[in-house]
Amino acid sequence: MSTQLPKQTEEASESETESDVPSRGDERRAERRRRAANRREQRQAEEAERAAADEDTIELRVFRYDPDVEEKQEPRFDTFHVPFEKGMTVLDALMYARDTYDSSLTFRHSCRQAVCGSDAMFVNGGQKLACKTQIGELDEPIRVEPLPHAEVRKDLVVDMEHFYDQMEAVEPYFQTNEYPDGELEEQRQSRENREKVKMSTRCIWCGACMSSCNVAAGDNEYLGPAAINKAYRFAMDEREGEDVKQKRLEIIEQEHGVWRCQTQFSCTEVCPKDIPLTEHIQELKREAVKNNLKFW
Amino acid sequence: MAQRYSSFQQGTRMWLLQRITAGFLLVVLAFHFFLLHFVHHADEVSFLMSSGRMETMSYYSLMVLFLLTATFHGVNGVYNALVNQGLSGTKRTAVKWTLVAASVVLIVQGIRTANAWAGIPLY
Amino acid sequence: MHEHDVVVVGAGGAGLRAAIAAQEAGADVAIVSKLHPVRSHTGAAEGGINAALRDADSWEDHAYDTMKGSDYLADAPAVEALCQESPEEVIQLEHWGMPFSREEDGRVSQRPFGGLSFPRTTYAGAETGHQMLHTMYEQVVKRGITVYDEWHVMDLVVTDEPDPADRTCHGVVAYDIQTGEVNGFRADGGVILATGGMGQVFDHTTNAVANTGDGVAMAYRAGVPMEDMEFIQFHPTTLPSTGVLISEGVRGEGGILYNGEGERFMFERGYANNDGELASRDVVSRAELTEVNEGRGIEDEYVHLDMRHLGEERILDRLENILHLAEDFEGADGLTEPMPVKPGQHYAMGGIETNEHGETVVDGLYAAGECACASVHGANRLGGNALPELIVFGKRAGYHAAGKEMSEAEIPTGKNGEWEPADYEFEISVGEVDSRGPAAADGGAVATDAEALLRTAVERARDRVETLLSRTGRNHAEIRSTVQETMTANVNVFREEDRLEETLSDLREAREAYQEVAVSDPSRTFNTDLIHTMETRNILDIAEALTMGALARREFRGAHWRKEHQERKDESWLKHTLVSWNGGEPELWYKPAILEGESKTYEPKVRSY
Amino acid sequence: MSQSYNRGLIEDFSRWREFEAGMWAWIFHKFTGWVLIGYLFTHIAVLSTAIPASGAETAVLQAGNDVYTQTIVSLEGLLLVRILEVGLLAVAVFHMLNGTRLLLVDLGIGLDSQDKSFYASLILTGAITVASVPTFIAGAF
Ligand SMILES: Cc1cc2nc3c(=O)[nH]c(=O)nc-3n(C[C@H](O)[C@H](O)[C@H](O)COP(=O)(O)OP(=O)(O)OC[C@H]3O[C@@H](n4cnc5c(N)ncnc54)[C@H](O)[C@@H]3O)c2cc1C
Ligand code: HEM
Ligand code: SF4
Ligand code: F3S
Ligand code: FES
Repeated sequence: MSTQLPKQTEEASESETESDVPSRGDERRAERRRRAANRREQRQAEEAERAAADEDTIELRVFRYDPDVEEKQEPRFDTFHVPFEKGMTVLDALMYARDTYDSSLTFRHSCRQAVCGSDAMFVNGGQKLACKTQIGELDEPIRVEPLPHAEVRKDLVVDMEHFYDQMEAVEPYFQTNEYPDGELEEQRQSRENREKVKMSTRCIWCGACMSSCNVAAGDNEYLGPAAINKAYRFAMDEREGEDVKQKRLEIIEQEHGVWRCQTQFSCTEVCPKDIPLTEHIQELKREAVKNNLKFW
Repeated sequence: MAQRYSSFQQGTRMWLLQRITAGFLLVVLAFHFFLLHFVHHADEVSFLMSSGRMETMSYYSLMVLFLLTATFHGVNGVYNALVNQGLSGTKRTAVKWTLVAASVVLIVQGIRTANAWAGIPLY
Repeated sequence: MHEHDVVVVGAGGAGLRAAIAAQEAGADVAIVSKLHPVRSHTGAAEGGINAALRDADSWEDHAYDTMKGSDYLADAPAVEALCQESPEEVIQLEHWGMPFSREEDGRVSQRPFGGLSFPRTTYAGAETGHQMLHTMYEQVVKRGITVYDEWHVMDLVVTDEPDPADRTCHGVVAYDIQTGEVNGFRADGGVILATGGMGQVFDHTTNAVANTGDGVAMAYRAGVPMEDMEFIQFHPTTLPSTGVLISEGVRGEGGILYNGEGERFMFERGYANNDGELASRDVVSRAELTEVNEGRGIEDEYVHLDMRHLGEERILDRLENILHLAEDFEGADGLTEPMPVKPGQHYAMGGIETNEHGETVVDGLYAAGECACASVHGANRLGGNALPELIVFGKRAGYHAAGKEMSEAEIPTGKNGEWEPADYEFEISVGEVDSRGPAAADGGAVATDAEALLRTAVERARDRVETLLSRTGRNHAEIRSTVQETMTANVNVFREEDRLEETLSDLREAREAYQEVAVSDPSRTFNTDLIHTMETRNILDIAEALTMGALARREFRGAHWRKEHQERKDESWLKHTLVSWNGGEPELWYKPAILEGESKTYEPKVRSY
Repeated sequence: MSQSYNRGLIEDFSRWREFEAGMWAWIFHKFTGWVLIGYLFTHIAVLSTAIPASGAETAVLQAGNDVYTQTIVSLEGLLLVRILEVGLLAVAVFHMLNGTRLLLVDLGIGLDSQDKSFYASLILTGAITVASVPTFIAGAF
């Protein structure tokens, strides 16, 4: 049913700009606010009832939490009934729920086409991109939670800082010591080599893989599949040259690097871009071993 | 490149050893099971039979190697599992040395047992 | 308060390139973006980047194609800058490691694209924009450029002189989405707007939810004119439920469009007897909508794009990604059923008026990328010309803001060159409903020194946030959807006078409703309700200016089709439409398009391919 | 990544239901590994009875009356021990088979069919275990 919170009047007027003693105007406004909130609640209740009565609705159970709002400080699940349409994705359903029932329902989203990587969530127990997950393929009720193993900021929004730090820890930028001489001259790269790095360049930084990996959950410093894949993307690019590759191998060989991976494969399973993460990690392990064996 | 003295970093070495021991154990453990459960049945076991096998030098060394590799593989595996779950700092050092101590005890005890069978008076 | 030499607003292709350039030129630069850089919509671009890289090709040909494609409404100095510098910029991307598709000999691949006389579209598979965005973000990481991500820029801090040409921009005010903090960013070198598209003005678009045209609206309210806003490109094959783009490749390979009665309408209904499905984007879009409007659509909404006859093998070989798109976003299996498609908003040719260095009429304020109008696309953008625009003009704006020596600009901004007032009377009043409310701010403030100016601007922004959070009223979502619906119904590919007028009055109502808007989520943490409410204001301003331009331009040029005016009128309409905010009372005016290039003049010809 | 509170408490999501092959393999491999190392310690402890036994008279040994033989015989006489041994076999066989799978994965072989090889390991483990029950139970009754 509708889970819209009645507006917290105290909360809202707590800003420094407003006076402490409520004036008559304040009271009147508060009263109006209360009435408006009631009206809204009623309308939403009706809408929800209508939706629930309708055959073709889906039940969405969404995780709610907000450290800033008293009623939401205790994490809970809210239920929304959303009319189903063919082709509907989890993101569409969430947007419908937000725009119709509860505008405080919070989640990141932008592109709606699986390229921006904002909306990785935990849907029915698996890491999924909400915009790329068809409702029709899920069992009801559909449970939507924020990504596991990440700090929840609010509702479905998690803190991505740590993930970004890991991504940026592998010197994720192209490095080479020689460029072609001629003006407007590109570096040559063979088709095979481009094919080799192709999948690894598709990562959209959604963090689903990291969230699915138990090793990353246990060891906060583990670089994680996405960052290792990023390192792979450069280490395997022939344009960078041997010496740079050497440096890259040293990065991924560190204590919390590739050796942490226990081939759980869950990263590979959840990656919305179908990047063979485990394969890339394993290849880097072998590269590292080979590289080291040379000096034995 | 050339100035890297230790040619193998810790992580690489342990990882590789875990795989190598796994490969070895695969063969020996299969042999072990086969010999002691299928060829000789459990209820036929006796000191003398064990003793008889152990007196052969090749069998004796195989078993000692078996013990060493299994201990390394198992203990290193446990250690890795703990480290992967975020064990760090002093706790980690403590666990590490406890595991090393346990391994030493296990290996010493194992070799003493083998010696007892083989008739080597070192036990 | 944060202080940097240059502040770049937006971290898509244009913003990132601008930041890198400014840093190269020695400035202390920061990027402020409401999304983390890699989430920007540049990542959605598939096709490629036009650049004359080969000996058999030349920048002159590229410029010619672009002018022709623009239906002679682009400014030649900007077009020539684009075509001359695109090759060098593309090679720069390659040197930064961008994984382009490759030829047998290891050079970057190029492919043919609509409207181009040479296959000069450089690409990286079907994900050129993604690769470009990530490659540039990698450079930003490498250079350690400061990025304030998830900061929503609310306003520009601009002085309050009566004439926009005398105003100076000193920075921006932004809202930290994570914490709810409002803070100022001072930038004495300059502010570069790179906030991307405005697709959310329509309810069916290939653009992201974040593409709400914030930069355009902010600059508009600060006194910078919006240029050529009526020119919106619609893509004929987008998925009905999400707006995800189905590439022209399907029709290129032989995909067929059917209406609800199973007719191959492109031929059977005589829309394009020669080219059929392969006619240009605007022709196909109009045909599809005509079918739907006349009752021959499917579910009164879309038509079918069928590729089953191509056979599984060929589809899997060449159009595999299309299968995934239809499956993931529409739940349709392209192998066994036709895919539903309809036209969707795709690209805004117009935007913030700038010259070829990205400078606006306000001193210290720059714009680059889709939010800007330099103008290189005129009345119609060629596929593959937006991405080079990002890097060429992003770089130029970055250099200029950082104080690097640049040539004298040839394109005048504001009313500094030739201009004429508009000859159109609007029946509906436009602009601010009540020009005294806090939302009415002109971008100006009554102080002159930068520090004080910023402080007042921050205060005002805080007040605005507090007001929105504390009062009760309407939810922005209803208002936003009213705007989107009326725009899609009346201002999309078909435009008729009555309905445009009707739209202006709908927008008026929406504006009035917005006066009572309130945010119901009281949270200070990640309050997307608040962000969307602020965005809705921007959508309103843009929608209005767009509709005004569409009403005023009484001709059919490029993407702008008018029922009452079915031909291109070169004698009277070789001019840009501009709308100035004027303190809440929008003013429409024109300035001539510049067709004289470096060494030749681009004479308008009939645009036929 | 860390977590500020235990979200699992809010609602039991029976998350494991969604685990894919690779994850199960990882869990089983861990479990079996720990069981094996645990057994190794126990095993050596039991076998150590051979040390005092070696001091016994030849006749005692021949009669099987030494500490070692007695321990083993009494242990093996317990049905529970026999059953545990079958369990041990299952654990060991799975660990070996899945270990082989992991070694192949490390070599980059058959990553695409990693799930199939896991199921194969499970089935083979089951088959081998069942097939060896007679041998293990022999003489227990
Ligand atoms: C599906 C699709 C396919 C396309 N294909 C091609 C193609 O093949 N070839 C081609 O040349 N062009 C193509 N285009 C067009 C081209 O991709 C876009 O025009 C271009 O990417 C826009 O880039 P940008 O940097 O201007 O804006 P964006 O990449 O949209 O970036 C906007 C940035 O501004 C920030 N921002 C916005 N508002 C605010 C605010 N208020 N405060 C702070 N930050 C803000 C956002 O966070 C974001 O970082 C395509 C477009 C689409 C939608
Ligand atoms: C028979 C052949 C064996 C093979 C092929 C094998 C293979 C492996 C492999 C490849 C790993 C590493 C898993 C990883 O790090 O991803 C491993 C882990 C382990 N092995 Fe074995 N192993 C064998 C026998 C044994 C034996 C006899 C023992 C007990 C002494 C044992 C105990 C362990 C333990 C404790 C782990 C760590 C499990 C964990 O990660 O928690 N293994 N094994
Ligand atoms: S590797 Fe895949 S799952 Fe991981 S962040 Fe990148 S796209 Fe997401
Ligand atoms: S899930 Fe984790 S353990 Fe390795 S294979 Fe993937 S990184
Ligand atoms: S909304 Fe961009 S990836 Fe889902």
